[in-house]
Amino acid sequence: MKVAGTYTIAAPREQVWRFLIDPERLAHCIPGAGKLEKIGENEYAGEINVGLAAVKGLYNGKVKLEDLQPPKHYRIVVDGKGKQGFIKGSGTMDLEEQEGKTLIRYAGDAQIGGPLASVGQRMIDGAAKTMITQFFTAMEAEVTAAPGEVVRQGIFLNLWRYFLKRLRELFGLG
Amino acid sequence: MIPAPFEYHAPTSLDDALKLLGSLGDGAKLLAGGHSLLPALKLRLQSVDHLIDIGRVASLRYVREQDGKIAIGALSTHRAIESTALVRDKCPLLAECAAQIGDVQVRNRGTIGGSLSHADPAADYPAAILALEAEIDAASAKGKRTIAAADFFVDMLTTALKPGEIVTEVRVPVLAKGTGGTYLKVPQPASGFAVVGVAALVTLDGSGQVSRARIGITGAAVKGYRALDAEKALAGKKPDAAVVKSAAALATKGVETTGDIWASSEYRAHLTQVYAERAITAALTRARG
Amino acid sequence: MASNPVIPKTIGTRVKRREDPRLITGQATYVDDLRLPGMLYLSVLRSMYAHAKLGKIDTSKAKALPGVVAVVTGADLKGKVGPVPCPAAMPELKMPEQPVLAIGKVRYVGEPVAAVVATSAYVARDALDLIEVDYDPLEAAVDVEKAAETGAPVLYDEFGDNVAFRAPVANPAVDEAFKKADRVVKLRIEQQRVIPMAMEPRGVVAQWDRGQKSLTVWSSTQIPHLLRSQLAESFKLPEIKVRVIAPEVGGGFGAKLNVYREELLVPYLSMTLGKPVKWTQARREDMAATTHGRGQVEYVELACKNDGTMTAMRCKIYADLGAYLQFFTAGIAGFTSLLMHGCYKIPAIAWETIGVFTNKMSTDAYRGAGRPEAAFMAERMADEVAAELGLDPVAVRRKNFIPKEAFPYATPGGLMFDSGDYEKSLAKALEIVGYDKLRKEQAELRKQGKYIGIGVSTYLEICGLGPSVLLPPKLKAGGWESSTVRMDPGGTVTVLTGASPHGQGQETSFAQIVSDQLGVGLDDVLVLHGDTAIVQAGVGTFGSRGTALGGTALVMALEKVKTKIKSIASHMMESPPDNLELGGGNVFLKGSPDKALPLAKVVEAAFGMKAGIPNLEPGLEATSYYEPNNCLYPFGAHIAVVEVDADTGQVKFRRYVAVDDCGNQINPMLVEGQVHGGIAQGVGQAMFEAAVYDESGQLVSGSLMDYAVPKAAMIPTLELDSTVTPTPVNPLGVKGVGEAGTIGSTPAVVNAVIDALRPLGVKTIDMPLWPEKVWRAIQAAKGGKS
Amino acid sequence: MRKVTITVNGERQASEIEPRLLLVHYLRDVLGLTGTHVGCETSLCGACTVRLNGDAVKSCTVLAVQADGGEVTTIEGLAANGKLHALQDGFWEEHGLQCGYCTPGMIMAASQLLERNPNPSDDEIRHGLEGNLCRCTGYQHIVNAVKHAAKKLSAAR
Repeated sequence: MKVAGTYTIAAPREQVWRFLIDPERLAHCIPGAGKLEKIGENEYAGEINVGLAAVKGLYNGKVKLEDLQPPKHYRIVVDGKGKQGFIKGSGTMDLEEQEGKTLIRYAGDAQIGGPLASVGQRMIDGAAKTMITQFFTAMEAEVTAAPGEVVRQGIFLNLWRYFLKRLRELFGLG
Repeated sequence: MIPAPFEYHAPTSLDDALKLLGSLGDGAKLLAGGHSLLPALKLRLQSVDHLIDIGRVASLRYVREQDGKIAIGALSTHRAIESTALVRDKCPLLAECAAQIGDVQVRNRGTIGGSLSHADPAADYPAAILALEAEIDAASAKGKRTIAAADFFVDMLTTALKPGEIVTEVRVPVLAKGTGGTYLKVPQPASGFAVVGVAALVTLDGSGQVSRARIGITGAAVKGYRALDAEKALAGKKPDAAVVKSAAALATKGVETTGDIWASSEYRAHLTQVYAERAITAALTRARG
Repeated sequence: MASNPVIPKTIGTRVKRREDPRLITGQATYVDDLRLPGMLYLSVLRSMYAHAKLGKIDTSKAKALPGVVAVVTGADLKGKVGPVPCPAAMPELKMPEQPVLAIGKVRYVGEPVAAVVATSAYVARDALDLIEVDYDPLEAAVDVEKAAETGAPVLYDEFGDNVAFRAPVANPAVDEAFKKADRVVKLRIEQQRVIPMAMEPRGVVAQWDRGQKSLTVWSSTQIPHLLRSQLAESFKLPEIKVRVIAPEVGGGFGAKLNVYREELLVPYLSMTLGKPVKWTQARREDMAATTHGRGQVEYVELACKNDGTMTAMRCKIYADLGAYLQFFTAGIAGFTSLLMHGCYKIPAIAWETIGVFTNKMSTDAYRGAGRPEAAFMAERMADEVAAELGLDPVAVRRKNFIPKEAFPYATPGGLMFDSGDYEKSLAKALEIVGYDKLRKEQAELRKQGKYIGIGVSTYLEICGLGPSVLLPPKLKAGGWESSTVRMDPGGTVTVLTGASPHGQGQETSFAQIVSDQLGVGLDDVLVLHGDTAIVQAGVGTFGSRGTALGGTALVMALEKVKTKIKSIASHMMESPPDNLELGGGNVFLKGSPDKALPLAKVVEAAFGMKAGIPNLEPGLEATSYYEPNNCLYPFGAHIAVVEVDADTGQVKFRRYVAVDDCGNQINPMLVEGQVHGGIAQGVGQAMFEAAVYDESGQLVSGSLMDYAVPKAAMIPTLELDSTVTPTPVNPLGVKGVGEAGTIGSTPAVVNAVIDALRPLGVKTIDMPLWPEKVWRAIQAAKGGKS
Repeated sequence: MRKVTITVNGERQASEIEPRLLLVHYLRDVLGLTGTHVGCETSLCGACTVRLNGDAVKSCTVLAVQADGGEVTTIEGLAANGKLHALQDGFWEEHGLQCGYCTPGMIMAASQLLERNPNPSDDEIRHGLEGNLCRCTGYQHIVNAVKHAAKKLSAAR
């Protein structure tokens, strides 16, 4: 499955980049992720409770960052395994500075396997879109937070933020 | 085929159910008709520690007219909704929608409360519920609140229900003369879920202009939504074929349609527009009587 | 034999099925219905990966779960059981070893990796979740054409590439004809993989008797005797120590015509644990790990003259074999190439078949097995010739039919067609559907922007295998079938047949044959099958062979019994045997039915031995084996009429007419049932069904959520008729009808949809004709890039 | 474990069962009523259809505990006093079955269909049986079987 898109964050590129290479803050924004342990150079492992409401599962995941070109590009490789299947994917993030904001272009390809794939194909595209939205919304909150501020993440909070953002965009306030 | 073990609770009153839900917390899940939850449990896509079977809460099983609206208890089955004369006569759009869910056996067991709470992106109800601007009552140990249909579907498989809340009632309007509605669906041939489903509800004024249009869409995106641009394009217009066509073309405006093996995102968007056109046309015919 | 045709009595009538009372009351016993004392339950852990190296498998947590009796992996079984037998043999065929549980590598999603035996099915399932497997994923070879290329991920390192075989059959006459051709039409055809999906998933129960040292296996199989031979060989047991029972079997369609890993695994575990073990497949396991059908990509070319005369045909077939070779995996494409010309007189053909390993479940026989692919090729090409030349598709067919005078007809592929009258069945179908009127209506509706399509398919197939040389060389059986007829002392008749019906209704049609031949009532006949301890020997039910072969063996055995009856009666009636006939429960003098001896008296004499007949051997029993000297070639004409919604690509049926010719019919009601069911599966392939693997080899239509088995409202009302062109090959004059409907229908439907969209410029759409594909074809054609 | 009392084919059955036990497994494994079959695991094939408190339900998608206190009719309980139900008769007469695996569920679903619509058209029968898959018959003889039964039942009224 291929995903691609863009997302604009109201923060300078340097700030976004610092976030993107900080596993702890990153984990805070990945829906369902717990703490990531460093297991190698730019390589982390941890448990992620991936999924949506009714269909959630615990995955043992590994995340690896490659091809780091600060502050504009990296490749992220994700590998997760659980009882309901596995997710294996990689994607690139390209950051572009735009008048103090950052445009993120993401493109990725993921393989989803196991029971999830055999019964859930109709949901996978939608689930991916939903989770990507959740991730970026959470990320924006995290990146734009004042230093030392603890951002509360959660699906409702993030969705709320997402809607506010859309509203602002709609009325040209963004 | 075999669910993982769980603890089972079968309260017979709403209060008991709410208490259980409150005390058992995150590991608990409600079982109504079971036609969304049990398949997921059997496939072990989901497991629960506690299953609270509210199927015996008889007070949530009714369909009646009250205060000019049709009030439907959350445990009403799709079958009850499709076959009750009150719904068929006074809100045929909803009856039509219920009649197209799954298959006979599924409709005999599945409930409106269960289906709405599950919020499957390809379920049939969201289209009708949105077009009808239904009200959804939710109860929790803390009290009761009403959620507007437009606020209910938050995201894929995600509703505005808070932890500890149970849907208790759904209210839809009695459709007045001059109002016509229909639900048209492209069923996915294997699962029966909606590849696309469109509910159109239009009201014509005395001069034959559209005074009000509501279009609910399911299956096309991560959640059911109202095609607001299409509604606007109809409002105040004399709805000839060209108006309908151009309004229907807006049915996916601003919406990211999803894709799967049965319909790519592009085709799904196209199909949504074609079915919106057909549904609006059919609704208009009915509105004209 | 051919000179001694059976006199029809109940034959040819719609006799109600004798199998039904137990089935409609819930009293039948399928494998999963068996309950044996002390029975244990098996559950299989399957690979989530299409292609991966297998690392450590940790079963300790599963073993610790209360109720778990054993957990085994490939390493535990190595050298003890397996590999899975495969009788295939072709020149230079690469033959991989198929272990019972994966060793070293997994090669398709669904491949068995570990197995749990527990005291209940629920516990066995729970334990699966506690097994931890390390996989090292590899890139998967999924697309059959890409998998054949060098540089593709390789399934078997020892083979170097994925090409299992390459069988080119060149023919200089073909090249010559193509050079001289007025026109050449070409098509690339995709025969998508489909899933047989018998309603009863596979299941196995095994019971090892420690005292007798004997094994009893109940399996949902089409071939109990073959399975017994293979089990005996695998477990190094004499065949007398292995009994296989195919109890009630809930459909097969070719997918139960095999020996599967679980059929070795379950008996092995019963033997080692000393208890009966049961395994029942869940539906997703069935879909992922029971053989699939079709799976070919074909490049077809046909040379013709301007008047539509076909002069030569060639094709290149990529056969998607899947990861391992099952019984007929390697052979299916052979049938396709041999019959690629269909019922047309094409003087020269050539082909190349390329069998390719892919990281998917094996393909094998599925209703039609190679012939639907061939008929599809021939029928699509006939329509393309018509379109190319601006001729009516019916006219092109008529121009090229092998004429009825030409039979027996030697085909360019080396087959000998037994009998046929293709014009007759076509004419009948055209009449029923009102072809000329329909064409006019079509033209009218086109003006109104409605897209009606008429699709004709005049299919032909090969069945009733058959001369033994056509079966895989190492198969522990030939192309025969057997039957025993035994009259019982009370006058009833027990028939044992080596055929193993699983829905076809031979308990009824065979009783009809017995009733007619011996003059006994249908209620006095019992047909037994599917138990190697009861039935002498057998091959099985597949390839539309049950009635043609099993029925003929039965007729032969009946002849022997009748001879003895007449010989006994001749003593009792003091009349030469040749002067006697059987009927109405009597033996009587030819021409004088009143001079009769009750058959019961003859039976009494044969068993009581008190009639004083000299040299009489007691009993009334005979066994016959029948091997035909040729295959059978049923045919027919199917016409589909559809309407395409050009805005959405949705296809709706308006009519469906089928005229099939399977020779003589024993029971027209059963024939109809077979044709109906066959058409539904053919329509299924044309419009709804596809085993969709994604790029990484995941079976994404791996459950009934996404695999669209047609529902009642998706199948049109079928208007059936038949013509009767008996075969001279067997005395019953019957051909076979199990697969005909499937073979005839798929091209009829696709031709209809293409016909509807021809004015828009649409030339081809790959199956299944899902609305989006049809819509895209329309869009592309409108954009001038069909 | 949980105690349930379910009336199956007119007989009260008291059993102690795991809450997760599916009704179909209860019928097959606890009561030995193996006429009800399992054909899929996604609640789509209908082979496991039984009547629960009058409703045709997929017994693979009902927990046995949900049926506690209820009444279940299975294919084994359809024939009354040894006389085949009109549908059983119709399926036999019209060759509405081949392998027989889908048949019990099909008949149970059809029994509800005829109660709700005693004189269905072909189309209504086809749509009314949308919850049941058959792989053998192509459905045409099933449609005929249901019509046969409808006729017989209306004649008896």
